[in-house]
Amino acid sequence: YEEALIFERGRDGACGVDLPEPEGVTPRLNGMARKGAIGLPGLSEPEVMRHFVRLSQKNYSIDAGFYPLGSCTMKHNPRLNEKMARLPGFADVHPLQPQSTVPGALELMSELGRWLMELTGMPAVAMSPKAGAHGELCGLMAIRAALEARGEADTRTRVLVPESAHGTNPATAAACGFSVDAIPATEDGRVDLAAFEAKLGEDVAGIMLTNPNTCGLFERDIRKIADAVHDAGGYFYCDGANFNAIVGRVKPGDLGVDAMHINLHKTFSTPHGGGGPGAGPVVLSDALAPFAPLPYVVKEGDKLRLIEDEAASDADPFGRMVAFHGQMGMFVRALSYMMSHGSDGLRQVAEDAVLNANYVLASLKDVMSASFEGPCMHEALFDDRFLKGTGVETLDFAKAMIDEGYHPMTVYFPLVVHGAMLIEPTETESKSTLDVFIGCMRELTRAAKAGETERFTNAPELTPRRRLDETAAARKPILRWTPPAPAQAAE
Amino acid sequence: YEEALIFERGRDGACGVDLPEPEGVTPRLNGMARKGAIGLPGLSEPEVMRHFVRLSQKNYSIDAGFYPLGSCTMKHNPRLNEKMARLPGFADVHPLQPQSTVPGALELMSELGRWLMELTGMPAVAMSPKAGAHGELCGLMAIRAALEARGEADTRTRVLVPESAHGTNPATAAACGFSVDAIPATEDGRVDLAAFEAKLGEDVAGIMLTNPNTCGLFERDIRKIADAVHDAGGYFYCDGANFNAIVGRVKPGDLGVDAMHINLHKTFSTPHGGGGPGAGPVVLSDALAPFAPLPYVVKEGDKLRLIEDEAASDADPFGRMVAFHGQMGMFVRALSYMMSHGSDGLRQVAEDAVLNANYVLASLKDVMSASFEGPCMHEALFDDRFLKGTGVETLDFAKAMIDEGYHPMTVYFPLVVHGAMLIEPTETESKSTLDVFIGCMRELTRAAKAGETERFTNAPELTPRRRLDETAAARKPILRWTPPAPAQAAE
Amino acid sequence: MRYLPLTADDRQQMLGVIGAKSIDDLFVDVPEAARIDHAFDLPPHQGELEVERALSAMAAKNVSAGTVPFFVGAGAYKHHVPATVDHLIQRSEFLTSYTPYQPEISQGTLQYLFEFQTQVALLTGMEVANASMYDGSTACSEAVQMAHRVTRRTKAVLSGNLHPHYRAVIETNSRFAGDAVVALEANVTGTEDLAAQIDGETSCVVVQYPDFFGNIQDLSAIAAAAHEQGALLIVAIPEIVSMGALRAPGEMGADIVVAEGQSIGNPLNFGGPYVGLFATRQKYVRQMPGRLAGETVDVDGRRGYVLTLSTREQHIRREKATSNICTNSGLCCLAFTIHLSLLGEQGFTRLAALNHESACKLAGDLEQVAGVDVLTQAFFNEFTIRTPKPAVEVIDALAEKGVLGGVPASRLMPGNEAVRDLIIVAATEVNTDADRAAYKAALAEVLS
Amino acid sequence: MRYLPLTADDRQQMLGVIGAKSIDDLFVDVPEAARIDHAFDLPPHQGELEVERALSAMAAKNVSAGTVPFFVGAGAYKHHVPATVDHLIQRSEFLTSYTPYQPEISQGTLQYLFEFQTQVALLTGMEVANASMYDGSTACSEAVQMAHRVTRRTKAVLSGNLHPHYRAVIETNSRFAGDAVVALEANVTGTEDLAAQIDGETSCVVVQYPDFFGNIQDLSAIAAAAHEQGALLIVAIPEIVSMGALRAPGEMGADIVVAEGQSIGNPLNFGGPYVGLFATRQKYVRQMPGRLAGETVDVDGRRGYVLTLSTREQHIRREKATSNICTNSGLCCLAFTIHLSLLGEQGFTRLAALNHESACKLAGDLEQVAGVDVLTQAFFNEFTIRTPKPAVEVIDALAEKGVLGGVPASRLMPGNEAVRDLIIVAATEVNTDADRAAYKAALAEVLS
Repeated sequence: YEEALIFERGRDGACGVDLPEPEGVTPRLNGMARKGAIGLPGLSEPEVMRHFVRLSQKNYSIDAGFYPLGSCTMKHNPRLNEKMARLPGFADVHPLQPQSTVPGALELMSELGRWLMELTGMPAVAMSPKAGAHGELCGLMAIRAALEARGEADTRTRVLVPESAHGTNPATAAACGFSVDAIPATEDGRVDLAAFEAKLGEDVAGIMLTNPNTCGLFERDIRKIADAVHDAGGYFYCDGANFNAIVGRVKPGDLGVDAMHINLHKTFSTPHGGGGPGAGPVVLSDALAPFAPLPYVVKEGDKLRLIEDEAASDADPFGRMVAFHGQMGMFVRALSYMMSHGSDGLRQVAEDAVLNANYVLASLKDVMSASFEGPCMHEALFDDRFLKGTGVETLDFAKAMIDEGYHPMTVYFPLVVHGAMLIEPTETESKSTLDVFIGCMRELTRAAKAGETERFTNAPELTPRRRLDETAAARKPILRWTPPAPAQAAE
Repeated sequence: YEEALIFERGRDGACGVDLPEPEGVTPRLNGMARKGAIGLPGLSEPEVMRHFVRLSQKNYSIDAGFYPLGSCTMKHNPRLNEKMARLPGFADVHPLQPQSTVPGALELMSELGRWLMELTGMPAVAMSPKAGAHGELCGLMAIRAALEARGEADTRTRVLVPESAHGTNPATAAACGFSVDAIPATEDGRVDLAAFEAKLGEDVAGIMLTNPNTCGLFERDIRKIADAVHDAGGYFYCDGANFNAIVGRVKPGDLGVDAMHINLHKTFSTPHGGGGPGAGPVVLSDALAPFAPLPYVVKEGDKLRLIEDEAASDADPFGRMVAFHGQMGMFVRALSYMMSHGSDGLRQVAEDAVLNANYVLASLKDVMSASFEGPCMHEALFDDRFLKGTGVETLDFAKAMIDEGYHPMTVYFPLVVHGAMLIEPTETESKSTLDVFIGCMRELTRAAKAGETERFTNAPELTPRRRLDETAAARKPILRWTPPAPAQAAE
Repeated sequence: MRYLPLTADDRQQMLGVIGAKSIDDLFVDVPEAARIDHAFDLPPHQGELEVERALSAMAAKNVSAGTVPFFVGAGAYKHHVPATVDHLIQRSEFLTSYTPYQPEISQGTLQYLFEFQTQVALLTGMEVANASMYDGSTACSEAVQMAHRVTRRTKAVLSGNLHPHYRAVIETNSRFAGDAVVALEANVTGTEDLAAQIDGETSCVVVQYPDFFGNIQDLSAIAAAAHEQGALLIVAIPEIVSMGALRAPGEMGADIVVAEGQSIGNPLNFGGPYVGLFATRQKYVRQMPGRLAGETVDVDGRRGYVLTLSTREQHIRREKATSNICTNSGLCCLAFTIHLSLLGEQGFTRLAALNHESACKLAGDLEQVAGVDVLTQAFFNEFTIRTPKPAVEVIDALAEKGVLGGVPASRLMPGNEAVRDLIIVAATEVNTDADRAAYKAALAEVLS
Repeated sequence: MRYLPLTADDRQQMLGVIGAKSIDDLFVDVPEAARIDHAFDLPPHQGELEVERALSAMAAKNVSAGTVPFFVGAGAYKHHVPATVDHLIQRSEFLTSYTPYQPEISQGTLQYLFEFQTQVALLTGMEVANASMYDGSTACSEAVQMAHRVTRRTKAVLSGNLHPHYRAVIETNSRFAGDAVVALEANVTGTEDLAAQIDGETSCVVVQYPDFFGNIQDLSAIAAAAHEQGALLIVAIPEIVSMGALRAPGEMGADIVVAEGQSIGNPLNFGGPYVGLFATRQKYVRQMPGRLAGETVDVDGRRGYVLTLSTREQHIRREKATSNICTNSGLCCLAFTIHLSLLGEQGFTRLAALNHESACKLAGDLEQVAGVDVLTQAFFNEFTIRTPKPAVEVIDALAEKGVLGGVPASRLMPGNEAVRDLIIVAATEVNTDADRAAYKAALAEVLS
């Protein structure tokens, strides 16, 4: 069925809420009252309910199927966490209430911070960044602030970023006023240590490195890299997007990291929500801790206090990243998840995530082309060599997976291999789900090699929409509904 | 996709809850401890979540589409009601807590009772029946108790029930020890008054009448019927399943009714839930009120008290129908719905329900065969005359609707017309939904008449399953999963 | 009016199509005297905020179980329900769907009912189960009616330790159906001689397991005694969690097992909605009340589920139906099925062990209070104590102190002087050491 | 470990397939020194019941807005959110879906984003809007960066009555990006001379509407002044409900409008997650930050939606992207879209009227308290009062009395002596007559 836009469905006089009639006090709007109509459609509650239920039914979701989506860590989202986040004591609390009325909220922030610091082995955490990329910005600002304190902010302006990095890394560095210098990868999918060392110099502010990296591999030379960048006077920013692979088994603090953001919506299972909201707290080393942004929670005796301004701060905060205190709703969910797993469970998370990925790698590498030898960490990278000459591209292969009931894996990322297919099963998929998935992938591989090209190039066929014309969308963008021209409307 | 049974998915060692290890106190089970395994499957939480989400996706629902299901009143289920029913003060309260700890629960019951009595114009209400049929039983028991009190229980054993009645009516009468005598209908779809009067006599306990009746028509002679049955020494039980058509416009108490159940899941929108739970409070006339079953709430000064046993009762309760006090969870939802509509809104409910039904009737009667002239009340009855000679049966027509995105209307009920199709839109469908539906019905009618028979006999084709073999299911019933034979399991 | 999509314009247009002048034209069949034109003595429509405030204020007057040390049972039990359960049952496709009469678009409901039936059969140790009854008490009464059909006899013999409400429901139904009921006196130690009551007229014997006072007894002997006279044994289980620790009635010769399923997946709800479980032997299936989901295939040969054996039911058989039940407890079964799926073998048996342990600890604590006797020797998660004061007074005094300490037996057996000082006390996995300590301390104070 | 499906058996089998002896074999690339074998200083796993108890205990320590007379605003507002909203956003298909990069199986998300963009454009009176930013403050900062790109200038001029946190975010970002910021002093009556600060270097002027103290001003003049110098006018709206009562910035010449969308559909959440609205003129669309959903057709010619113009974004353009934003506020947009769909024109404008009325009544009440001056002449649902004592003391004393009476301006402008006695007070549709009376009475007591 088709579902029209709400603007095409609504009509005057219908309304999905009942509000009391205003009593009619004298307004104090000083002539600034709105004159014309806004143009919002009127719909009753049942219509709104059905509209959005029907829209939802056009979506794929982790609750309904497997997302082998590399680098995105689409794991199970426990509903306990949703319930906890909706406790009125968390959800119905204003960020600017007197601090005396929110001790439990501060306790929650402090407790989550404690878990993050312990798990990462880092001495400080900045809670306010609103997503992973925002956390990156926080980390780079802390680095820049540290350089300022050293008087080197104007000279150290270059940030080294591996080719395989997420796009947010270079974008963040640029937003923070740095120039970006790409580091090539070696044959085995890791940072080219020699090339990296050759790029070090007095203008280097630091390196941004994802570990495990976006090829799903642990950077074996991580300590060397950390030491080298430190020796060169720079800082080590670690992109924590892949922390899921090592949580409970490796402390980034032991690897020489100066700053690392943690995507609560990846490792700690807050739901992706079709694109957000996330949360990106950043753990910081002793070198960067003094520059952590406002606000932050401190312990004063047995009380917690939120430091909101520089005057009240004993440290040297680099500024403020958001209006209030961060993604409280996500903090609650993440802490609920952490407490549920505990120290032992979180370690098991990493182990099972890595085990699942290696199982997929081992079970597919004879038919698909694995980009690197195993073991991998939490994700397995393939490239399109196995499709050579079949007329099937990585994209077609991905779209064919949709008709088999899967969300495609991440494709064309990382950029370091051709036609990349990055598979991350996560720890919350069962062996039987993986077995069926492996069977399906082997069958698709067979079909591609057998010349059943149309099964791929026509895919998907079983979806609410088939392939959409993205070029047309971008060429002449239609970004909103507009009312039909009056002539038509008058019909 | 296929979804296996949980029993086929589970395995030893997996578990979807974390419970602490028992400490190991000495058990006091006296040798009655379970020995063997129960045979329940083990699954993790993500697996359970996905299993039931996927199952749900195989269901049709009112939130996703229109149910023109006559006699069932599938209307919008507001989520406010769900939220209210989950308030801990209602949901987390035990029926046997001291009454001093549940004044709000008694207030809710009392308040709902007040609404029901005022809307029906009846002086008493029995809250405990758990569904409509259970309410019928309550009403008939009250009648029988009244007859007992008059010393006529052994002689008045016959209950008159129109042919068009819901199956629950005769089944209930039988369960209450009455014999059932069917009253024929007239050409115009109503009780045959002459036939009815002819059946009255000293052995008649009463009549069970649905009004508006199951043909969607108001029994014009209702007062005459009531008077006649009363004059003959019997009682008038009204099946309130169709109260939605008249709520706020007609008080059953004004029609001479002695007892009427109210399906809270129809008129007052508590969700059908795939078959329940419902709730069936019964309003009672002065003649029957003293016999209302235990428990019930009385006002003592400004306090409410729950009368749970005969000794505490000033009246003459006929007994007890359920262990506790009724469907509290449904009471909360229904009261929330009533308060939201208010006196004015409930009247509008009836008006819009009737308007919608007549609109459908008026818009389809030129192509389908309306069983009776309008106006109808809240539902429009068609029969299969218009399909004569097309090779399409009522059932086929209904199944073809599924492929068009609709739940079928009620078919083959009431029994008084051939191949009945009973359409009840309810008040919560918009004109535009009805217009699209009418268009679809007209198109199907055209197709049937044009000889496109396979479109009907093969339908549905776009569903998770096509037509199922009900005969085979009944011939050799498989009512549960059984483990595969050991030989197979050992493979 | 947020739930009503029709606008004034819509209504005018529609009346035009119908050919009516006003809405009143559509109500012409209503006798003029019965048409209401005035407002009812009820308030007008209100917004969400106002309704929510009013209902929340009512709810806030009640003491909810989760906020106090809580030991109330006697047929309904406070357990922890995982968040997943309540989330899933609120999915539109479950919550707002109709009875699965159209199987092609109801496979979700039908499959979970099939899973539910299997779970119930496994827990009770029986061969088949139906797709639910209203609650344990009505299921029990339906079992008696079914036994009458199976045996073509009409006398039921009830244990004195059957839940008094269950007994009352059976007696009420039987009285109107013209059937006989013999019920024994309550016996707190569970030593009644039920077998002596069974004769050649007896259709069934109804026992509770664990019984009303918490006693656990081997049912094999009473099953044998019933069978010897051609009667059926009906076993009622008010606390289904007990099946994770105790021998199943099916292993001991039960013919029909009914249970209250509230404990798994469903909140206390002040008594409802709950879910009645109903299981029996394969050979009696056509005499069963209630809906049944069965496995079959579709025209393409794919496995699927339908409602089956509906020729037992009222919508087909009318006055000859095995029961008048129509709406059952669909969504409550779903909650049950989901919760039990989460628990699985390991979780369910551990839950039972924790419940038993909680009760054992509590019994140990209360035994130490001067003047208190624990009367139940073998029990699952519920037992009976005798106090030196009338139980109602004790329970009310405990409530004043913020402890909900159980159910006075006299509340359910009014007029029975023998039970005046008895309190039925339940303990579950939700009770903490602090809860138990609070109970013990409060009880000592109340009795001092 | 309820969330982990692998059993010990599974793990063994899988290691076998991989050809590894133990899980440690898979971590060989981790430097030995960094492998943790000991337990962390954290508790072990816990069941739902235990986690729920611990977190509920924390939550219970906070005073939640719904339980007291509540008048706190200054950038986040307490409104009633219909139950439908929270129900719908929890549907698996919305809650647990990924960013809609695969449009064929994401039409639900893409269509609501398209609807959201349209709603935001309509409310602000602008031509286009994006699919959300993190919140109002970051959206405002992104707007400044965008203005720099559009104008190829790097100096922003900020009104002194811009929310101090918004200003701080802009200043922080600008400092690291090497851009200039000129910010005026706060001015409680809203009579600053902003136009005088605009020169040929100025890329944008940022004003708040209504401003931080609640003042409403016509923006046409400042728009004209900005445009005259080739600068853009950025308007920040912290309370989007105001758009139901006030002229839209788009009608007054705004070039970029950003807003905090929390008020519609989203709870207070102690500050997050919220949803930033971002709207601009069509001609600037390629300089916009953030995701955009656009209309197109599929290979069968059917209308559908995709993410578009992604060559602005970081995952394509990397260091040349218009923003580093990736995850946005998807689910919060959905809540916004649903709530606004329920409201519609009639509900939204009435909601705004009720908010204004609530604030007018409150201002009238507080004016009567001895020593209190209402300083804001024209306002929407928020205004500023001056008290004869330092505002922090007054607010703390009110909190002691159970009234949350607003935000001391000094909390957000520490060190500014001029605002020491000012309280920013917000009133919305949730405030009752009783709430206002309680505030008035408590304030009188505190000041007496």
